Amino acid sequence: MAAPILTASGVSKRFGPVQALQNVAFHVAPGEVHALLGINGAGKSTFIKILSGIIQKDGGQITVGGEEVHFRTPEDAIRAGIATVQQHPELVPDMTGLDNIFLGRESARRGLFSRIDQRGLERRAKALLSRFPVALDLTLEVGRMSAVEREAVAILQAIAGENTRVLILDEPTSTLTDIEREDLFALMGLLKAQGIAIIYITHQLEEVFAIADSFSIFRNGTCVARMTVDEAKAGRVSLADLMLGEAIGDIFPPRAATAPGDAVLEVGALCLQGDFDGISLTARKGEVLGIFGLVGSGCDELAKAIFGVTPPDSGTLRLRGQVVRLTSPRAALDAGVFLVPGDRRTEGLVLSRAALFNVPLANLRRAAAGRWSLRRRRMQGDARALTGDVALHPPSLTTPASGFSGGNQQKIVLAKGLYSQADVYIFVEPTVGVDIGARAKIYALMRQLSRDAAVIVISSDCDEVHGVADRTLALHKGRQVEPVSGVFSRDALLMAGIMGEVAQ
Amino acid sequence: ADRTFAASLGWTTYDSGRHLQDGFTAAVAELGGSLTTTDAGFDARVQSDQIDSLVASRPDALFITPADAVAIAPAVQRAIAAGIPVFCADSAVPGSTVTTTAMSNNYGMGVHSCEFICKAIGGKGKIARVMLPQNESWDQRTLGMEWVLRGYPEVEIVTEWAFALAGNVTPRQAVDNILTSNPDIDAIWCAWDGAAVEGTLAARAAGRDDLIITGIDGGSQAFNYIASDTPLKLSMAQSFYEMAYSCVFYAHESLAGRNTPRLIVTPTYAVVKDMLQAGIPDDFDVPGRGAELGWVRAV
Amino acid sequence: MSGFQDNMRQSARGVGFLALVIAVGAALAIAEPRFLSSASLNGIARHMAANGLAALGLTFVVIVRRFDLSLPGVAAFAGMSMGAVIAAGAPLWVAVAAGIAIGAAIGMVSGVAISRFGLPDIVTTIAVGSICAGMAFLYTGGRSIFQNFFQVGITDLNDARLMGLGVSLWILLAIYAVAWFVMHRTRTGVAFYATGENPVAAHFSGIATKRYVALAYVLCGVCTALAVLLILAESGNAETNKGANLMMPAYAGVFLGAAILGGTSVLATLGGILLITMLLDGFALMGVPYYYSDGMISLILLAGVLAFSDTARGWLASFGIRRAFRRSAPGEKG
Amino acid sequence: MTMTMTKPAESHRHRTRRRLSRLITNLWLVAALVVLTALIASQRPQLLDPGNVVAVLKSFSIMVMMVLGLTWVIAAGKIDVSFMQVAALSNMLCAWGLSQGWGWWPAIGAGLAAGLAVGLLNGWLVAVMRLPALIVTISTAGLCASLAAALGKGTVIRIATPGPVASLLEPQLGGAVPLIVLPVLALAALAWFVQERLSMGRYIYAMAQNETAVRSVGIPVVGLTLLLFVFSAVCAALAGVILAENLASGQPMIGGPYLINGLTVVLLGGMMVHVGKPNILGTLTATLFIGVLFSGAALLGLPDYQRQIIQGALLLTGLVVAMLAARHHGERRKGG
Ligand SMILES: Nc1ncnc2c1ncn2[C@@H]1O[C@H](COP(=O)(O)OP(=O)(O)OP(=O)(O)O)[C@@H](O)[C@H]1O
Ligand SMILES: Nc1ncnc2c1ncn2[C@@H]1O[C@H](COP(=O)(O)OP(=O)(O)OP(=O)(O)O)[C@@H](O)[C@H]1O
Ligand SMILES: [Mg+2]
Ligand SMILES: [Mg+2]
Repeated sequence: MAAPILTASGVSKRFGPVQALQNVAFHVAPGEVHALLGINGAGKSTFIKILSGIIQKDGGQITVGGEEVHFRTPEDAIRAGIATVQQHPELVPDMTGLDNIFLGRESARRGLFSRIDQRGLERRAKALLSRFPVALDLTLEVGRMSAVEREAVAILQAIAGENTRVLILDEPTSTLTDIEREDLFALMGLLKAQGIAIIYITHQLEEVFAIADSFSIFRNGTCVARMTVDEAKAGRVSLADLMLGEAIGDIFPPRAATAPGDAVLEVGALCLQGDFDGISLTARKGEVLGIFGLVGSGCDELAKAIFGVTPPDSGTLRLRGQVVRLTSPRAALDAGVFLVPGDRRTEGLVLSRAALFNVPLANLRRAAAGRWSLRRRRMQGDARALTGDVALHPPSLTTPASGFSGGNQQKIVLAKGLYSQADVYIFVEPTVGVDIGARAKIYALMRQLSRDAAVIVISSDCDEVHGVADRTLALHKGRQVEPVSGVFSRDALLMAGIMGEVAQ
Repeated sequence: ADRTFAASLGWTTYDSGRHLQDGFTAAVAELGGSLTTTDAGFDARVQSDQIDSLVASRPDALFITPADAVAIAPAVQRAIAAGIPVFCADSAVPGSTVTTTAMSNNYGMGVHSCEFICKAIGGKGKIARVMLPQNESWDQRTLGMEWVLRGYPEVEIVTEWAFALAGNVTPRQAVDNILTSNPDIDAIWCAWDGAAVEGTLAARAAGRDDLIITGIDGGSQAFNYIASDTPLKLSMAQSFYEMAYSCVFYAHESLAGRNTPRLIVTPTYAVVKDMLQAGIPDDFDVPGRGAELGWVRAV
Repeated sequence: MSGFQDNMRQSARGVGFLALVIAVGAALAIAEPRFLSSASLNGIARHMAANGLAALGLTFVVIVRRFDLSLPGVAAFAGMSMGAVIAAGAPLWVAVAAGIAIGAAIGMVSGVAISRFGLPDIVTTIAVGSICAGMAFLYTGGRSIFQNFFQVGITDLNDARLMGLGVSLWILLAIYAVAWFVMHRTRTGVAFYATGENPVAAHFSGIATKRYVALAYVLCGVCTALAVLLILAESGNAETNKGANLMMPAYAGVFLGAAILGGTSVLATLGGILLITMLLDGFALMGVPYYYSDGMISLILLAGVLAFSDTARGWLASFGIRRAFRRSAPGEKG
Repeated sequence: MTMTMTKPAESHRHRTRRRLSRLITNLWLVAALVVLTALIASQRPQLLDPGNVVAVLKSFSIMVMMVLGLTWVIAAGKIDVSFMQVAALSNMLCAWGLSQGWGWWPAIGAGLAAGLAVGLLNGWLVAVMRLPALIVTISTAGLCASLAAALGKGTVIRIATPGPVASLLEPQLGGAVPLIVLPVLALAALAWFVQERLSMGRYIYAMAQNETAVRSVGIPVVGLTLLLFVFSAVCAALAGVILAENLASGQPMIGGPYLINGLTVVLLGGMMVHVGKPNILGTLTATLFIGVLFSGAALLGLPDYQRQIIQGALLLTGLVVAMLAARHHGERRKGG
């Protein structure tokens, strides 16, 4: 293999009491696709933020192309040829996809006073799109794009730089569907062929074997293993075990042994113009109902309609047999419906606040024991117990949510859901960005919840839906697809979600 | 021919602004002509623009009550250059040859009120003063009071406060602090009634009913306080109505080709409790009314 | 929210704040010994009241991450209205009720326009403030109102004492105590903070965010009316420019407190206003002309915000006093 | 796999309606200006008299100068409430320098240097020290106001001799135009060009929306922020110098009224062309609008408080119109 283009040694970083990185050694060669693995909070994002100049290391050494570099700003890293797509890409919502892609390099001469040549930009965009074909309306403002489209814009933005030598992708697939993932892999293949080194963070371990040449595993802020995929295959190494530092079995809990109980939520012919049409489903106590749908299938909208965020145009909702109209999240919560939203950072959490603030937020009545003033001691006890149940790491009630890794942020939302003691839980993309160990815990938790409540899991990850749910259906272009009889097999579910067809 | 007049008023609020405006309207109604007025709301730059606008409508004469005499001087200059006779009330515009200026003797008001204090405390004692250095004519009052003190070497200014209408301390708070830091003062000289009336409250709250406070301007609130035996003993009441009235009068004279005075010093009454026995007049500054009341001009 | 944040961190900042108050007090006492006289301290307590109430109102608005530039206009209109009611011979409580009602009504207009109809906060409050400032002239055309002020006893709000302290201070403390309880110990407070820090997540948590934004403006209007009431009590008359100087000290108090205590809160605002009033009164006592004292306050505001900022802490840390710093502010980030 | 760079098709009727509302959002303020002018002129023809036009244009020029930089600061999602006091400081410094016998050019230089210094201070505190712009500029505003007042011990400083700007303030070109508008408009045109055609303009608006995004693609956000604050302060300082000439004096309190009026024109202007985004053209229009309103109110003999009420009511109406129109032409469905 060629000489490494990027190396790091002894890199460490501390956030207050948290030692996020300690003595990390790392290297990647041109044309190498290198996966960065590790459980939530292992320090992957922190490491790549240092590589991309967003934050500064406390100590250690980084070289690019053999020369030692010190990145003080993102600009420094970009100049050195390191392009990054962050875990949560930052884009300018009011600007079009095109303008976002070329933001900061509108013209050859960088700087504040270069003239913008909009035609030239379009030409360059065409060239870029012909190299990396993606189905995308670049004239649309990013703020109106879906999550996937935004991800694509962010990737295009990262690779639009001409001198890119290293491309870093922090969990790019977490919001992508299978098909789009294939597109992304194809795109990565193109880049690889051009000699660009790719550092790739993912929690989907099967992807490692599909695309990566080699991988590093982070645990507790250090790199505990580095090997090539071939070595791993040859040695029959379990990546999951390496990541967790312990053996893990099946991540999906066993299905319900007993027959499901009473119907809790009955949805009848629910319609929302432009999003979904004629959805009828029943969620029962004692079972997990899975809904598989690609992004844009209307899944997210369906969840929000049931939760009262965007009330449906027509159709009925019954809770425990009573017809209800849920016109706001508050009404839904009062009726006992809880939504674990897909976009946890904006919809699920007050990031500037700690778990102690976030956990009771959806049921302040409980926090105040029905009165006006808060029962603070009880609230604290409950919050501690619930964050324990979801295995929040680190188990701090007072660290702002923004200080937690992506997966652990999701756990705070789950604790918030548990606190609200709902009868119906709707999970939208519940394990996006969650590591495999925590995923197992979340699935177990869903199973546990389903004993006293109806649980609906909505996801664009077919394996997840199939693995965790007792009963599944698919949503395709706003219409529901159900098995003719019995339950979907995994492949039938996939077909139903992607093609809208029921395999016979 | 019927005369068209224009008035650029720097402000129309407070007793002073109302009396000035009433004076202009009443005089024009009485002596003939029509009047357009503008109001600058104490903004000198706005007034400067408004003067330019009024000049554009080519009135036979322009009346001005300056929000800030210095700032509007260039605009006044332009009006005069355009051949429009200008009549100023309340303060003189420096460096301009306006036809007539009708105003109080600010310096004299300072002199008189300080004299009053010095006599009342027997020519000896500690006093405080609240000044208003914001513009030249208000500053004149302070100069006048300083002049008097030359003759009373035993009267000592122990503390003072230069006030700004835009500052973060209210006059009341300023006087509170004066009384806190100098509990033994005998009198407070105030450059305007706003400080004097709020200072009166401060003195009463501090239990200093024996204090002597004087103010300048003469509005109904000050008269009320003087009449009801508070520490406020004197207000130098200016004749705003008369200033406005005489401007209009001499505008007519001037347009009729007769001589006009360059400067009119309108009466200032040193209003003390005795003068308010018969009630509190709001029209003392209507020409002739002072005499009916038996008031004698002090400055 | 004190109970919700790292207590250690809060108390470290609290100690820092107390140290600052003592340092400022000591410096002023050295420069002017009478600063520590009971009359002077009483004066500070009294003078804090109006600015403190205005700052409290602003605190609610700042907590929901909005601004209110209508303070002077609202103060003028509410003040003149109360003056007119008093002059008409009504008892004091009627005037106060009228003032509160007017403050609340104006706050409601701004609040609903901003939260319900999505108008931008700064321009909307400028417009509303401008209209109110104009309406303040409707009663007398701009003349001051003073009739009946003595008879109705409004000046007692400023001058009377209760257990050795001015009534206005008691009013201030009572209102702050209620505000503190509501904002830091009740559901309403949690809802306010959640609305400010992430309105979407708050909405998804069943909080009626628009209602809280509107409520913040209503509370701000009410507090402004009460603040101007104390100003009327202090000056013994109602004038259209009363309250014109409320806004800057109020903003300064809210932000200075927030900078020092690490977040906008009722106590932080009280602290900020205390510091600012101490300085203003101290300088006034020394007879420092306003043009120096206002400048000093600005300088101190700037220095306070700068010294307590994260960046400055980072710098200090990089200058090698990291260890000492970490001990004084445990649990602090980066 | 396809690549699309075209907008999706729309029905014809829909498109005309969208065009119409776009036109409204772009030009409603211009239309309002024309209507206002016509209304007032029908009552008071003097409004369009050359002498009055000069007065309007003069205060227009000063106001534009005052808020040109502010426009971009606000467009970038920051705020500067120190601009009017910077103007007051530069105004007083200029007058004070003259009273010390410095002569006009050194005095003007001192005024502008003060603006530069305050701008650098503001910019450094906001961009480098990451302090909230509102607090920073509240403080520096207080500082400037103080210094301005201290220079004259609280009083106005008179300027005896007219300086180099005086001739620019005189009516020229048929007696209806003070020359000062020409350089001011040229500067505004340059700024418009920068805003619309150069990358800086794009970055300013991008910054307001997502500063992290702008920072992470390597745009020198710190430098840009610094530049914006310096530009704002220097513009305001220049306005202060012009005011010194216009009022033949240093006025320590001149700043006060400009705060609300300055914010009003910038934010009102931000409601046209690009709704919610302050821009140079909008600022120019709104400034002229407010200028005509002031002049008209004066000619109609309205007391100041009535003008305030009208101004506030118009501002509110404008806001509502702009918001409604923007909502209308923004009705493109997500993903559509
Ligand atoms: N800004 C911050 N302040 C405090 N702690 C932080 C901050 N950012 C990260 N951390 C901590 O550093 C550790 C590493 O976090 P990082 O985001 O790098 O994890 P990760 O491996 O990317 O996890 P995930 O897979 O969930 O994205 C975590 O314990 C996290 O809580
Ligand atoms: N017991 C109570 N006493 C006083 N006010 C209360 C009480 N309970 C609720 N409130 C009011 O509810 C508002 C905010 O809390 P929250 O949003 O949880 O209440 P809510 O949902 O309206 O009440 P509930 O959930 O009991 O119907 C506050 O404005 C508060 O004044
Ligand atoms: Mg991460
Ligand atoms: Mg509730």
